Amino acid sequence: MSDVKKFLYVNRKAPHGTIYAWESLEVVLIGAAFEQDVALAFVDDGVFQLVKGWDTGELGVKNFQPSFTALGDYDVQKVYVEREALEERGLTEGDLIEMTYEDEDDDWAEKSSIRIVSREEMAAIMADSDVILSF
Amino acid sequence: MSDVKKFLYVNRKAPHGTIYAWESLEVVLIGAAFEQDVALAFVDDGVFQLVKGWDTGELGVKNFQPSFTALGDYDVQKVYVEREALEERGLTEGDLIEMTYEDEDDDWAEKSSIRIVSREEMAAIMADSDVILSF
Amino acid sequence: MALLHTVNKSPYQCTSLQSCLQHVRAGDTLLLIEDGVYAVLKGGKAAEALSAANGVKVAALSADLKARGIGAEKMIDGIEVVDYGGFVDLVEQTDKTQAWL
Amino acid sequence: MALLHTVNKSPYQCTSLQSCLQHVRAGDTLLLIEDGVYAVLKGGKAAEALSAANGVKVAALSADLKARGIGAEKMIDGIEVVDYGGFVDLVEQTDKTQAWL
Amino acid sequence: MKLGIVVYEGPYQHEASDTAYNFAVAALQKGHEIFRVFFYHDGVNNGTRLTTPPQDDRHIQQRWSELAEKHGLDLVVCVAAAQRRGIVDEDEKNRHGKDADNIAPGFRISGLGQLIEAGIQCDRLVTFGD
Amino acid sequence: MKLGIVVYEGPYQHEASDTAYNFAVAALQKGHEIFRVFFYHDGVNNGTRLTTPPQDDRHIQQRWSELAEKHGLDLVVCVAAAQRRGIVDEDEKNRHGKDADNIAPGFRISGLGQLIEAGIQCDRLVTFGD
Repeated sequence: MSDVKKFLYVNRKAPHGTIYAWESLEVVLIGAAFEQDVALAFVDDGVFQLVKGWDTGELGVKNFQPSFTALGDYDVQKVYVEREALEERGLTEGDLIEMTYEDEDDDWAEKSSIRIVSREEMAAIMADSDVILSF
Repeated sequence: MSDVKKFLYVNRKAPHGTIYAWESLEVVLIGAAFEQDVALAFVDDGVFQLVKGWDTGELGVKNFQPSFTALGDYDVQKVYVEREALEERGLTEGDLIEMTYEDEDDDWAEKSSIRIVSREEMAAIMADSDVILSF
Repeated sequence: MALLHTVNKSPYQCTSLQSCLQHVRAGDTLLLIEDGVYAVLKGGKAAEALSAANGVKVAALSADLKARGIGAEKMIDGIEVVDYGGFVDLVEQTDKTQAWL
Repeated sequence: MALLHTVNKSPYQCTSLQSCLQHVRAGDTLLLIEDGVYAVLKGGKAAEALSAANGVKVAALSADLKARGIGAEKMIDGIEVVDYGGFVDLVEQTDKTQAWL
Repeated sequence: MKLGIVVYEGPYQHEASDTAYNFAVAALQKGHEIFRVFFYHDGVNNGTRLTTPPQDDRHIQQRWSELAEKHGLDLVVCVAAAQRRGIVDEDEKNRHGKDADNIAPGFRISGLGQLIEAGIQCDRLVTFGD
Repeated sequence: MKLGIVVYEGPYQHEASDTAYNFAVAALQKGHEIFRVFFYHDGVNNGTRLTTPPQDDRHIQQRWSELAEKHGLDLVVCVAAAQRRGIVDEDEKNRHGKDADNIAPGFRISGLGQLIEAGIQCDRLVTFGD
């Protein structure tokens, strides 16, 4: 076992209806301090977590979407979003928030963290991880 | 409004996975003392609540199925089970527990409380009730 | 005896909307709340089932739409958007409520 | 890197089994637990999807089958029944676990 | 109209308690009467005074307690469900030999009959759960 | 093998805690090491000592506490999740000015880092939830 493990956070639930999305994000933020290899996966209703334009004022809950946007500052660079999950829900990449990181190997150029992958690729990403945190 | 209301308990969830089935039954048992017109409806996964032969020993939870069988003693005489819900799940009436009541208008003859109804009839039963307790 | 049906689950995760639509009757009202509002997404697979609900008024709760970033441009036609006060009115205008939990 | 997938929801209520089956790979194992065991019912609509899962070992937890009155005669073929110790063995025999909650 | 509100899920984990609260506020604003709010299943967990949510988020229990005080609401926690989940008032504490209670102001613990009574007395019963 | 067990739901409402417990017992019987049981989301509600379930049913909290004592298990309740749900130990009680605590024997409140650490240290992480 190497010192660094590949952590994959699998997010499958819609935001707000349950707290899974929000408290999953809190794990990612805390986990960033442990210097592991971190990736996030959004499948099924999990893709709704990244749909932009939340206004939670009338509902009266905290809007935690800005924390997703800030993940780049926590060195989270790999955010996998399943294409089929988007398509089934009538969504495209344009409906999602922007998530970026600064690439230290490329003169700190700002790059998108979001990678749209096929269902088959998503299955391979799960298989390739060391630890899956399921939400 | 008449003194007696038609209470319909709509049960849609499988037993054990969540406590809804069990705690719904507890409401029925308490509610029996209030001398209302009571009926139970089992739709969707709710029909699993009536599948006979539970053995909860290995799981280690209380087997509350006997309380269903005892509902006749609480004067619960109308137990509607949706035919389509059974069929989709590969079940027949023969897979269900027996539930009976004694008919005071027929010399206390023991009769089955279970009435298999179509989806359309179930919708009409919901429409005809005064109060729906949803589980 | 018109019913108000509430559905609070995503139709992509849960079959409760489907079951509700199999039990609604003409004159009933369906109100989508919480994750149930995802059913209104234009181009989404679940929207087809909703569009096919004949004779039923379909409403969705504005607070839940807004919190999820679902603006009018993302919704199929024919959905009435109501606030919590409108929810209360729907409860009053119908005879009873069935929650498809 | 073989995965153990656990599914704990009824396939009649929830799409998690379906999603799981879309992500399993040859060599993986699927373990049905809690309300997930209802997928094994012979003649049930959900059993078809399960039967079509090629190259995947499918197991179901005995405690959950028994608690729900699902005896061997009610189950489709090809399901391995395991107790909690067997569950532990499956976790050991695979490389990691993904819970399809 | 006279309303009964039923809540099946605890605070924060599910949106049910939020929806029920927002619905209750709207109903009161429109001049309706709320006969009772009945907390059942995990809904009883709304009635603990021991929560400390993040300061930039809503305080679900306090909101219910304040609404109850302002409008004289009857917030009833089911005793059987409460015993399973550890929601305890002074009476329950003594009855079961516990060393602490945790019930929040404005909530009271009572039996399932209170739910049936709400069904009988109210013009409408509205349920929020998972 | 070295196991981490994660529980997302409270007692009685969902089967998750039962499955996790039965799994833990079986793993110990087979000689495996349980590095930690981490309670997150509503799972923190397993850690209150104030429950009084019906006498003819299992006592979920006591089972966990007894298993922890017998095998030296580390039962960790996430502090952030616990604050939202009202699970309080002596420290938390003092920090937030509460007048009672409710943590059960064998449980301790700590941070989310304990979950990450379990992921790093354990051979397998097994999650039980809704």
